Amino acid sequence: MYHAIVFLPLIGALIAGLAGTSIGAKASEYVTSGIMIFVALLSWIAFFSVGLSDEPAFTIQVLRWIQTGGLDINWAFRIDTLTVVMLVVVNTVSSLVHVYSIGYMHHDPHRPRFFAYLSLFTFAMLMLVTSDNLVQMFFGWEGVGLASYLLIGFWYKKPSASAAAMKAFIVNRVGDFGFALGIFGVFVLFGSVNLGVIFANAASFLPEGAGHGAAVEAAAEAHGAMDSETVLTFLGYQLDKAHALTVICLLLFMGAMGKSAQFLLHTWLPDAMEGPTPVSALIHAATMVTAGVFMVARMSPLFELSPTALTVVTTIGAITAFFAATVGLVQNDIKRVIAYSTCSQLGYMFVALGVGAYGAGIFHLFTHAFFKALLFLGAGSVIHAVSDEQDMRRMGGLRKHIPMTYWMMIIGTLALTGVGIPGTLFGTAGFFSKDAIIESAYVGHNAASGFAFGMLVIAALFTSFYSWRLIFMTFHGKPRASADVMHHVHESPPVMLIPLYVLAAGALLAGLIFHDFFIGHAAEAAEHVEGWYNEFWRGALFAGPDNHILAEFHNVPWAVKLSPFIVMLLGLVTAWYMYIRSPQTPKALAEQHEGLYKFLLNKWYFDELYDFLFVKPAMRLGTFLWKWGDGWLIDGFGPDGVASRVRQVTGRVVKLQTGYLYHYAFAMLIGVAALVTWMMLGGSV
Amino acid sequence: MAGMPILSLVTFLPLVGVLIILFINDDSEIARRNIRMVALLTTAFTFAISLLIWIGFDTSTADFQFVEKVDWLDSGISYHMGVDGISMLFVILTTFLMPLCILASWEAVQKRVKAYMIAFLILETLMVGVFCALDIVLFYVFFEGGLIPMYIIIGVWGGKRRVYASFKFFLYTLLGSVLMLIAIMAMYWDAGTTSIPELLEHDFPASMQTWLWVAFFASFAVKMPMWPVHTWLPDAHVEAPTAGSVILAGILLKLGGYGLIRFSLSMFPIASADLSWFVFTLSVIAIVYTSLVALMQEDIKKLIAYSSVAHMGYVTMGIFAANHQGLDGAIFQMLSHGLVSGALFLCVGVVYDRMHTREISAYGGLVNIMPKYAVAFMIFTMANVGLPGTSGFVGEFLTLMGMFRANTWFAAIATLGVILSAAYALWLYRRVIFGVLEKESLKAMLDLSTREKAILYPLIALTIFFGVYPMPVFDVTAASVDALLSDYSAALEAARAAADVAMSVH
Amino acid sequence: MTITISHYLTVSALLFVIGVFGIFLNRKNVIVILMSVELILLSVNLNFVAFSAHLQDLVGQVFALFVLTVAAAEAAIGLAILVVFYRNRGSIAVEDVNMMKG
Amino acid sequence: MSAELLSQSLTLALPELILAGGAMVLLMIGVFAPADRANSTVTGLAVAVLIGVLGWMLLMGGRGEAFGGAYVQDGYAAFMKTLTLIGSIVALAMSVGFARAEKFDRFEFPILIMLSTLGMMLMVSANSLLTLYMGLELQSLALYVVAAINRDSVRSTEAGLKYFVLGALSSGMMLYGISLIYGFTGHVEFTEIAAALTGADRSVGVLFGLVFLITGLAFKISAVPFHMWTPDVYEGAPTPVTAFFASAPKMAAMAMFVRVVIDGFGPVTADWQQIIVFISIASMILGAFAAIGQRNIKRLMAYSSIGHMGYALVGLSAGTLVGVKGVIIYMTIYLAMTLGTFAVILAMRRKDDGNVENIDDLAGLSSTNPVMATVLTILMFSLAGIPPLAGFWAKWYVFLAAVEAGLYPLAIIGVLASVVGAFYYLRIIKLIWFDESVGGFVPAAGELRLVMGASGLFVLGYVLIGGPIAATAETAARALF
Amino acid sequence: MITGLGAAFFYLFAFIAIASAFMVIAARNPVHSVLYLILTFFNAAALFLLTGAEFLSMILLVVYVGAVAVLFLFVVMMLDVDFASMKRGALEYAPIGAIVGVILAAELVLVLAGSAFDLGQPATTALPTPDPAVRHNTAALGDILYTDYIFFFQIAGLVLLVAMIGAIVLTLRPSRPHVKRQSIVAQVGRKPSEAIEVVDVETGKGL
Repeated sequence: MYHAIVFLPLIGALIAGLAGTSIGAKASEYVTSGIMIFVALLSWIAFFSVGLSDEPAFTIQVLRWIQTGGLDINWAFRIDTLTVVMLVVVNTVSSLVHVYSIGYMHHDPHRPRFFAYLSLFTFAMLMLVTSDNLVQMFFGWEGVGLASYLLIGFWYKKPSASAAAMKAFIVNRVGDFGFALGIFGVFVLFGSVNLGVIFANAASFLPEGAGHGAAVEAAAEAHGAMDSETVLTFLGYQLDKAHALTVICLLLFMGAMGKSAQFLLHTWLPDAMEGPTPVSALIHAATMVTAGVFMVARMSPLFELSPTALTVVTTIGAITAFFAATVGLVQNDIKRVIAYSTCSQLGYMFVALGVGAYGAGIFHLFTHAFFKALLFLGAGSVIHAVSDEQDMRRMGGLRKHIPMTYWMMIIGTLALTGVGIPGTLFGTAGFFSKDAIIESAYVGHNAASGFAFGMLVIAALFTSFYSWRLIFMTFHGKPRASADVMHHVHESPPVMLIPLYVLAAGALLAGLIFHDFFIGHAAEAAEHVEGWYNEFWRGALFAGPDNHILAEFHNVPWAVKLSPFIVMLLGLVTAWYMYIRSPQTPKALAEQHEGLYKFLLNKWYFDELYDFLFVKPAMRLGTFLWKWGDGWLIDGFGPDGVASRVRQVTGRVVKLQTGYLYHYAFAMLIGVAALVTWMMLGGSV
Repeated sequence: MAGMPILSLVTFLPLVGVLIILFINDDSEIARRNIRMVALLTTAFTFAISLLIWIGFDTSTADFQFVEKVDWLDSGISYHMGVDGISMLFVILTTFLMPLCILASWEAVQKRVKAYMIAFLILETLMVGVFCALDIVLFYVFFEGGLIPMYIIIGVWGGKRRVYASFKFFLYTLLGSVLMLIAIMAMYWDAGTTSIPELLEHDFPASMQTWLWVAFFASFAVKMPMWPVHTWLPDAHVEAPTAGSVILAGILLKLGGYGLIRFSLSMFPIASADLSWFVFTLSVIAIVYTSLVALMQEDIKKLIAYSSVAHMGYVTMGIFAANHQGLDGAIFQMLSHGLVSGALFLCVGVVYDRMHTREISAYGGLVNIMPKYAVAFMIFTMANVGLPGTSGFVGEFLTLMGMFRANTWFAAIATLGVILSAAYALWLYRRVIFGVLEKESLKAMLDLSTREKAILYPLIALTIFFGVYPMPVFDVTAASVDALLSDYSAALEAARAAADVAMSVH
Repeated sequence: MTITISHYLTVSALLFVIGVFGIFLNRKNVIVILMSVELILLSVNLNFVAFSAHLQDLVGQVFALFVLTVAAAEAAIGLAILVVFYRNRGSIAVEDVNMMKG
Repeated sequence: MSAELLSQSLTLALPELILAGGAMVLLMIGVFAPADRANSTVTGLAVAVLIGVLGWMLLMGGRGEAFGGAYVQDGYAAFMKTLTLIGSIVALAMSVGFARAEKFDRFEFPILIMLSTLGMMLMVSANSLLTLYMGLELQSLALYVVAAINRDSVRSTEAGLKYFVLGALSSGMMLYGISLIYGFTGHVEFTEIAAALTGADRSVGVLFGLVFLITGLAFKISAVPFHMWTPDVYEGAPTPVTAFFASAPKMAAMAMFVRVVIDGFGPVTADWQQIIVFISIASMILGAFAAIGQRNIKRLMAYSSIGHMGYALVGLSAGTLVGVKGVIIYMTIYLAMTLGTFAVILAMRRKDDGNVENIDDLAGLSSTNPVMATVLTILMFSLAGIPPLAGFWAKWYVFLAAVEAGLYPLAIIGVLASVVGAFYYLRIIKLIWFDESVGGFVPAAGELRLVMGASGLFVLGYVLIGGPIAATAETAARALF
Repeated sequence: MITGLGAAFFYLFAFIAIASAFMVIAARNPVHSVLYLILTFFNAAALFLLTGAEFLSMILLVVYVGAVAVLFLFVVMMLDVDFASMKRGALEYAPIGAIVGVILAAELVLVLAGSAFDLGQPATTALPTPDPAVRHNTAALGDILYTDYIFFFQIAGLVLLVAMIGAIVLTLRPSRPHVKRQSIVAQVGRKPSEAIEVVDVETGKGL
């Protein structure tokens, strides 16, 4: 079954890609979509069979891959709860996006290619989530990067699309730089890159009797003599076990930052919106960008042992959540708003991971997939309706024209902003997962958790504001589009709407149904919670012996529980005031705080900064090395220089051959005199 | 089959083709076609025969196999051929690329077809010989002999600056290898033999090792090429005809890497260990430096040439990391680079044949009219970038891992190449393939012809096959690499023990 | 006042050096160069004869005899070449003997 | 000298006698033959005589000393004489076409060549300084004349004049050296000199003598700094004469050089080694550098020969058996290469312009005369020392000896010079292959084609036939130790 | 070995020889050079004589003065060199040349003359000089020249043959037009009637 789940999309991709032109676009669409629906159903079966059973994790060997010396890498699937959760997320969203794309892309002449890419992406993503070792994960990691690159650049005639594709790939590569080094480090430390081996040996890195958090460090210092044995020399530092682990975790996290568009490596994600909207939904919202979260969760047995790394994860996540939300406040491109929202939500997930609430992080990943895909597909439906216009300033008043889309977007927004009644089970998906994260942050033990809590709450406020701003600007008020466009506005066909319905159902109900599995039930006693939690995850997510956060967060003060709800309302009201009630306010505010507005609008000037710090210097350095390094220095003093010296010498030597007898004789005389002198002075004695 | 001198057969079979071509004494179109056919059939047949080597290869032993030994000339030199896990695949790579090169030249080369094909066939003999030679003098003969046909190929069928490029290529590489010649002689006098298996057994004095190592390194570093002696490569690549570039990138560069493994690392372990920091430094400089330079190139071939230098940096790094991952990775990287860079040059050749320019700015939007080409180019670009699932990944990843085990600083800097390679490769791809097809001159271009498909598709298949299932390669190399590394560490142990004794005496 | 072999060697060496000088200091006339060659040969003969006397060995004298013979032949050929050169070039100035150089 | 001894001696020296007698008979034939066919008749006969001499020497020739030890015929002499004779034969044979085309009908030319060859054979067989001197002069005088034999050409006569003046100077210096050696050792036979030098404190006088002697010898093989005549003479002399100059006399002079220093001065090897290392390095470097600027191919070959003699001396400077063997092999291979090259140069003939000598005239040769172009290419690569061609093996043996003797600086400078030297050979190949044709040459004469083919095949096939050659060379070298 | 008056003569001859040798290369006029050369030879012959090499001494005079020097004189005069057109020697290298030459001369003189003091008799002598009283110099040379040295004698002959051929090859112009050549047959076969014509010449008229 798992073979089918993973490889059928590949087959679909190959069929559509290689035979697409001969079998036609329709056939390609149906084949790939059919396969995906089938695979999605299989994944749900797998989800329930694995998630609800009590078997331990198991691996399925597929093929040998790389074996050299002690390194033994196979193509293999590791099936545990985390895997099946991801299978469900990926395949469900992917199949829906496939179906949606049939409608969305029906004008495009390159549909077979599009569907091939989509299926290829799905395959790579599945390889990633099922991988049994880090290298295979890296394969999937890069594979999704490739698919992302291809899909962002799908409309290759648009220079901006090609540029965005390139940017996505290269920025991801920066993350991969860390990921790869992390893998090497893991190999050096554990002698293997297989997850099973790593997890089994990770325990040995746990200082005896040490607990979670600060205790680990204390113990590490206490056992300094024993544990300070150097296990890894990194960049000249002799690292003992604990520090080595920290370094490795940070390196791995760097990979996650790239893939999940975390602060500093986030710049590619908004640009990635150049791709077709279904792509944004699938890759840049629901699945690929969450790979980083998945990876950190997957490596939780390592991260759990390194408080420092977890602190960094928390900090970065919190900053991202806040930063992206601020930028999202002022964007005008409908997809970019959602993109920043995604970025921000990914920050939430990392905060969850960072404070040790892995279940909450994955749960948010799970729910986020539904509502964010919903939002994106809804946005796609909007864009589709208004003749590919993406600027919200030229929308407005669409509620009447595309009611179904409107309602779907509302549901998505509700889920995103986490609408629900605190203390009860009445809430959207986001309500369960997001609030769990905020609460976890509150109770988190690491140094950054307090900071994270504050950031997340503020971000929640912003989230609410920009989400409603999007709704109001797009659907309410007066139409700002041209009459011609408005004339053509139409509701999307059912093939696009049905996926929206499915996702909407998920967005509304996923939290309610699954929160027990993922994060346990609030009403139960702490031990019981952990029991249930462990029954579902069964070690797929590792928590240190001192990590009781999942139990603790259920018992946070009411004020904390209420805080997300309050800020959500605050955001809603503000948005309503600024965009319905008093539409001139935003403009006035922007003029009043022009600096801040520009700063936010220009995404904190990160692109400019990176351009100035990295891109331009690299180009200049490249040119310099080429013209001066190669041309002037190496060639000038190397071959060309030598050649011209040779020619000079030749010129002089040839000049010696004057043609005059007496010079010739003189040369002989000098030769003889020199040799005779030599013999007299040195040679003879 | 046991008694058949199969290595000699594979080595000298192309010369039979040369003889046949020599008898075609006509310059008509038919004659030219016949010449091409003869060359193609010869190389294809050679490839087929060479596969027998792989089939008959015993992967369980590190010994040399298919050994032939005949006294030759004098002074203890012998005609001694044989392959082990390290060299065998290079033979196959050579014979495999050759028919593709002939095909690639099918229409591109119209003048002096006869001489062209003869030069290529001779080149094949010499290259196969290098990998098969088990006598160091024989090795040198094949190694240096390759300069002759290559010089002619670049010079006669090359581009505008072909004269400069061919001279630079020839003299540069010659300069590198003459020092090796002196070292070979010194080795002969020290060990009393020129047989490689015996030299591998011989322990050279530590002080001598350093000098021998330097001399060999001078030769192989130029051949690889390593920074800062790489500048001949961009020139040679750019000016060479397509097939010439393929051979240059695909095989000739590998001679250096092969030599480093076979001689530098195996015969001078102490010097290798002492000087590995030097190699690492040059390697990482090569990776970063040439990647940056590649970023700014305006000529497609030059860009790929610089990227070759960077990729060879991984190889040298992997070799001197002197662990399984590094060494296996280096070997694999060389094989993979042979396929991938060869394929990239073939891709350039495809458009060059149509447009007769290699300026990046002359292209743009090719995907609109040449979708198949775009796909092929994309796959090779990705393999060049080292995307997992392509053969490019395995070697790059393993060499980096090997390096990481040896020294993390160098590994970290070298890994920057991963980012830079993506930058220059995709930047190239974007400028050539993507975009709107604006240039009038490009609009009449046709997509891949059947011949071009026949060249590129097998390469695509192999690139992906070896990316997904590289084990055929590792199975072959495993025993030899094991043996090499255990000898290597034994030699280092012995040297360290000796040094300890010396220390304790004082 | 005893004249020893050293005296002869000194005379001979001086003659030799004068002969050599004559070849490369002469800018005027090729014939003088030929004469310088004769001076060199003379110094050689002087050596041979002196050594022969000193060593009480006839070989030196025999050698000198053959040197004389050969020198005569050499002079003949040298002059012959000089004559043909003069016919072609119209000059035997040493500085005119430089059609070929480089 | 008893009659028996004399007849033994004469038997041993029969090849020389045949040559001398043959030369005189041919002189008569030349005088009485019809003027228009005198040259070709005498040349043909001279070639026949030389071949006969060679055949006799190889098949019937004995081994031993003659004329009271002044003359020696051993394996080494036989080998080097074979080379010398081959050089003469081929050079002479190649002159026929040229003579016909250039209306150069002097029957004395082949006779002078024969007499000169006789001188060379005496040089090779010289076992005493007197033989050496007489042989050398016999050779040289004939060479002076043939250099100027195109007596209506300023260049030819200038070449003759320069060669003569400098040659006379050099033989004067050499004689001076011989006189010192004679004076300070009391002997002129090599073996006696060696005996006198063994054990005793070597006096500076002998060393001075050695310096002057080597000066003369170095002049003959045109080693730096006694090389200055070479380019001018090569350029000025008629091409067949240049071909001759580049081949046979070099063989003989080198053979003599080796025998003198090894047999005569073996006990003071350390002293002459320094000198030879010096002139070897100087020759290699100058040969490499000066050739680059040349436009005239004969002049280029002159510098090339200077360089190659430097390489050959690398072997000699080792002063060992391996070194001498290296020199022998080097000379063998060099002979083949140089004859082949001159065959090509002689074939550089245009319908309108006659024989041309500029390197640029070779441009595009590969498209007009592909076979000739291929041969020349092979030869040039071989001269540059690129394996697997013969020129590489030549260098291999000499450098092998140098490395054995620990002369690393010499070896390294040598190989580096060979890289510089490769440049100008490559330049010729570049002209042949890369450049556009400037008009082809008329088809080469049969004998030239034969020489080209033979030399090309030799150079190409050395890897197959090198074994026996090396073995023979080793046997030959053993004769000196 | 030479003492007394002989020594004085040695100095005389040696001085004149060297001085005239110098004049050979220093003289402006080549004819003077030849004459100085002859003078040098005469003195050298005298030096030979002092050592007892009588035959060589005479030969030197006969061969060199009698043949070679005269040959030189012929050529100098035949070529009729226009001395006025001779370029003044460009002596830019002369100082260096002189230095090198002087160094060489100094080395030769010092070292050779110096080391010659301890130049002993070799253990073996190849060809001992017989006592002049028993067998005079010429005879002693004659004894060996045609026996032990017949080989070299023959080679010397060949050398002279080459010289002869060479000189002829280079200089003989067999058939130059416009040159009246001697025809013996014509001379011998000439009759008085063809040779002379008797003409009556009238006085005061002329032919």
